[in-house]
Amino acid sequence: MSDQKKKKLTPVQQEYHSLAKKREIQRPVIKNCVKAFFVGGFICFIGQFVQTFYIHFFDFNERTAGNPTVATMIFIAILLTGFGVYDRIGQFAGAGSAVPVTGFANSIASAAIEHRSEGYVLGVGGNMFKLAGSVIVFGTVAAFVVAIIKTILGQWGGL
Amino acid sequence: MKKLFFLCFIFLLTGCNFAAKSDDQPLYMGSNKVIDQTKADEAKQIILSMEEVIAVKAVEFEEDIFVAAQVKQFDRFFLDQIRKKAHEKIKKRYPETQVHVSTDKKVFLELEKLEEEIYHNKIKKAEIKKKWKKIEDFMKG
Amino acid sequence: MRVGHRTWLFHNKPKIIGTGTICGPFEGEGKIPNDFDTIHADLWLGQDSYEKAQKVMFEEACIKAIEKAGLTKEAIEFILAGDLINQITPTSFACRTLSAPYIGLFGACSTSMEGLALASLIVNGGYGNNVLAGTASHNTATEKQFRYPTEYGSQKPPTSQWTVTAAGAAIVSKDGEGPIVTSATLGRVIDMGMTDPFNMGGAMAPAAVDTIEAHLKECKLDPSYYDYIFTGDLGTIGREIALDLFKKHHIPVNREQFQDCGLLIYKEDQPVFAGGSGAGCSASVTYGHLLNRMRQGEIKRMLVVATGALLSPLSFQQNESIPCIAHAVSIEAGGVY
Amino acid sequence: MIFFWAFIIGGIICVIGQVLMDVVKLTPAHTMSTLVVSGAILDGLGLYEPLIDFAGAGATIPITSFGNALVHGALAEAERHGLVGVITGIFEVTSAGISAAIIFGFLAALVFKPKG
Repeated sequence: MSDQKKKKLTPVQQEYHSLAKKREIQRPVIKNCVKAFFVGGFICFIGQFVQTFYIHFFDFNERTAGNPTVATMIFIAILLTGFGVYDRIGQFAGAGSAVPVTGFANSIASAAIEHRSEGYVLGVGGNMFKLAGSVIVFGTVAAFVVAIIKTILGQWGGL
Repeated sequence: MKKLFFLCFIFLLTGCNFAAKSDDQPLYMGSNKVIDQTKADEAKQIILSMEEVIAVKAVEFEEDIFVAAQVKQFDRFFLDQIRKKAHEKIKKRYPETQVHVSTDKKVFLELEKLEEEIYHNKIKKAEIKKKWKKIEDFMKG
Repeated sequence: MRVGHRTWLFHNKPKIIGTGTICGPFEGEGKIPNDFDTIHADLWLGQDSYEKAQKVMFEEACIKAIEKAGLTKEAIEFILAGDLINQITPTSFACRTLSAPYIGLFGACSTSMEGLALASLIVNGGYGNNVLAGTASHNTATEKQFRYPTEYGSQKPPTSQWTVTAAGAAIVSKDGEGPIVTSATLGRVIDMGMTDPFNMGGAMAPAAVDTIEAHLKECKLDPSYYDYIFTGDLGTIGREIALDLFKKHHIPVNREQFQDCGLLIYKEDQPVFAGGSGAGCSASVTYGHLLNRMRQGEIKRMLVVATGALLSPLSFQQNESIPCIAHAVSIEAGGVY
Repeated sequence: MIFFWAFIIGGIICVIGQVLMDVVKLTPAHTMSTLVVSGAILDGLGLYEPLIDFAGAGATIPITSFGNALVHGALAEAERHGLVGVITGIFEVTSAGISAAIIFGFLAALVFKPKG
């Protein structure tokens, strides 16, 4: 992709790109990955704790405990978003706090809180899925395609 | 911050070692209970002889046997096959009974409780029936 | 008078007779808190939206500038101002309270010097006497507009910059005492095909160098003529690239002489990544900190080059590159202070 | 034991996300979409369920499980009602997550102001 883009650039631009590249502060990829690993792992660890809690003390088995666990994690994440803590965690952890379902909740809550100044209908309602929308759209489309293929293959197999 | 993570890590490691060691002996309930549990006892032995299984709980009631197995961590990738294998093994021994095998934690916990209660003769037949329905639901989910 | 292709020389000595600078809490903890007229402890300024907060901040900066110039609101003849938010509404709304004719400007972060250059032009040409130039930016309002909601936990790369919450206004006048605006060089739109919105410094540096080069050539000056050349918001990365470019183009600008407003405003330990940015950054630092240093006699002549990245969230999503611009204004110490 | 593996697997999925953001330089939205789609595909291949069995919350908490759950809902419904079920069943399993996020998010918008 980047090669394709580069072809369109004039020689002067290309020269500048290589010059600017040298001065660009590189992202600390290894450090970021380590941080993402520990924070992401820790969030899943808490998730496992919550899930075990639901299995032991409520009438949920491993499968059905998933729903209340996710709901609980979402609740915690939205609370942290409201108190202005989650964006700090996000700056530290990167994908570590974005990839778990808590990050999904954060993207919804942050957009909702941010756009309240535009009113509840157009602001909160209209912008809530500004960031999370793409996840839902692509998840649904991908799931649709996968499920269709599997169903059709299953029916052929059954014939 | 780093130290905290490190501590978490150590805690996790040690925590899991404890869990691995505690492959306890199953509780054999015998035949002199509210309901005869000899089939369940034998089922436990059969299942426990499978190398993937760490611990097992089983209770029989009328025509059914409910079995809950705890599987070694790395064999958890193949829970489906293990359940099938266990089911076949018991079915071979008792072709006329309804066998239900689960690897679910909740079923395991519930059967454990039920076993204790039956063992200590603390439960009546009607109550078992009520619980039975509940456990059956957990097995489905 | 125009020299060369795009440089105006102001022979009638338009002077900056009054300035007003307002900032938010984070800037108040920075390196130069004493150079701001008002530091707000509340990011909201008591308003119910950040856009309104920016409006109030700009209003206050204007009022402060008028006050310090010893004028009344009615004495202001023209207002040249703008900002970064959608259709520059915060600035336009702020100007509702000032009755003077208003020209809304958009040059992204370069609006500050764009306004000062045009104000000086009006005064120098005798088309006005007291002209107000100013701009403002608000961190969270800008984040909301250009990036993500403020509470969204995204990780910013080290090349990104922190939008300054500040407003700066200056009154340019024919009479009175103050630093003199001697010349201005207007920038061209330069597009080096940079596409990373988290590396503005890298995108804007060529524009700054282009304008500085043109200014020196057209005024027939050596860089040593200026005590300092200040860029608006190149940040650490942009500044380094600009220095590289100077070397490549054989312009003898030295490292100490070439400073950046985005780096002057914050302390090193504040988490602002590559430095401050935003229209309010160059405006508030120039009208506050730099002019104070000039009044103290530390700076005799300086060239302020405000840089701007002319992108919108839409253009970035449509995979357009980031065109940039830079406007330079030369300010020299005047008579008595 | 499951706690340990939840930690490890969850961490690894997050590292994959971090690599997508830092090395491939995707925006967060692109990264999340990629992960969701890969979750759906993995489930289509029958690989995600064993991972959940193995790592518990380590596999259900990352956003990849969202794709997995969508496929699951669609397949379960398709089994009962045929191809139409693919459409009607997609949100069957994930409704808890989405509705919780919407409801709590809306309540948060009532209560909180952006802190900046």
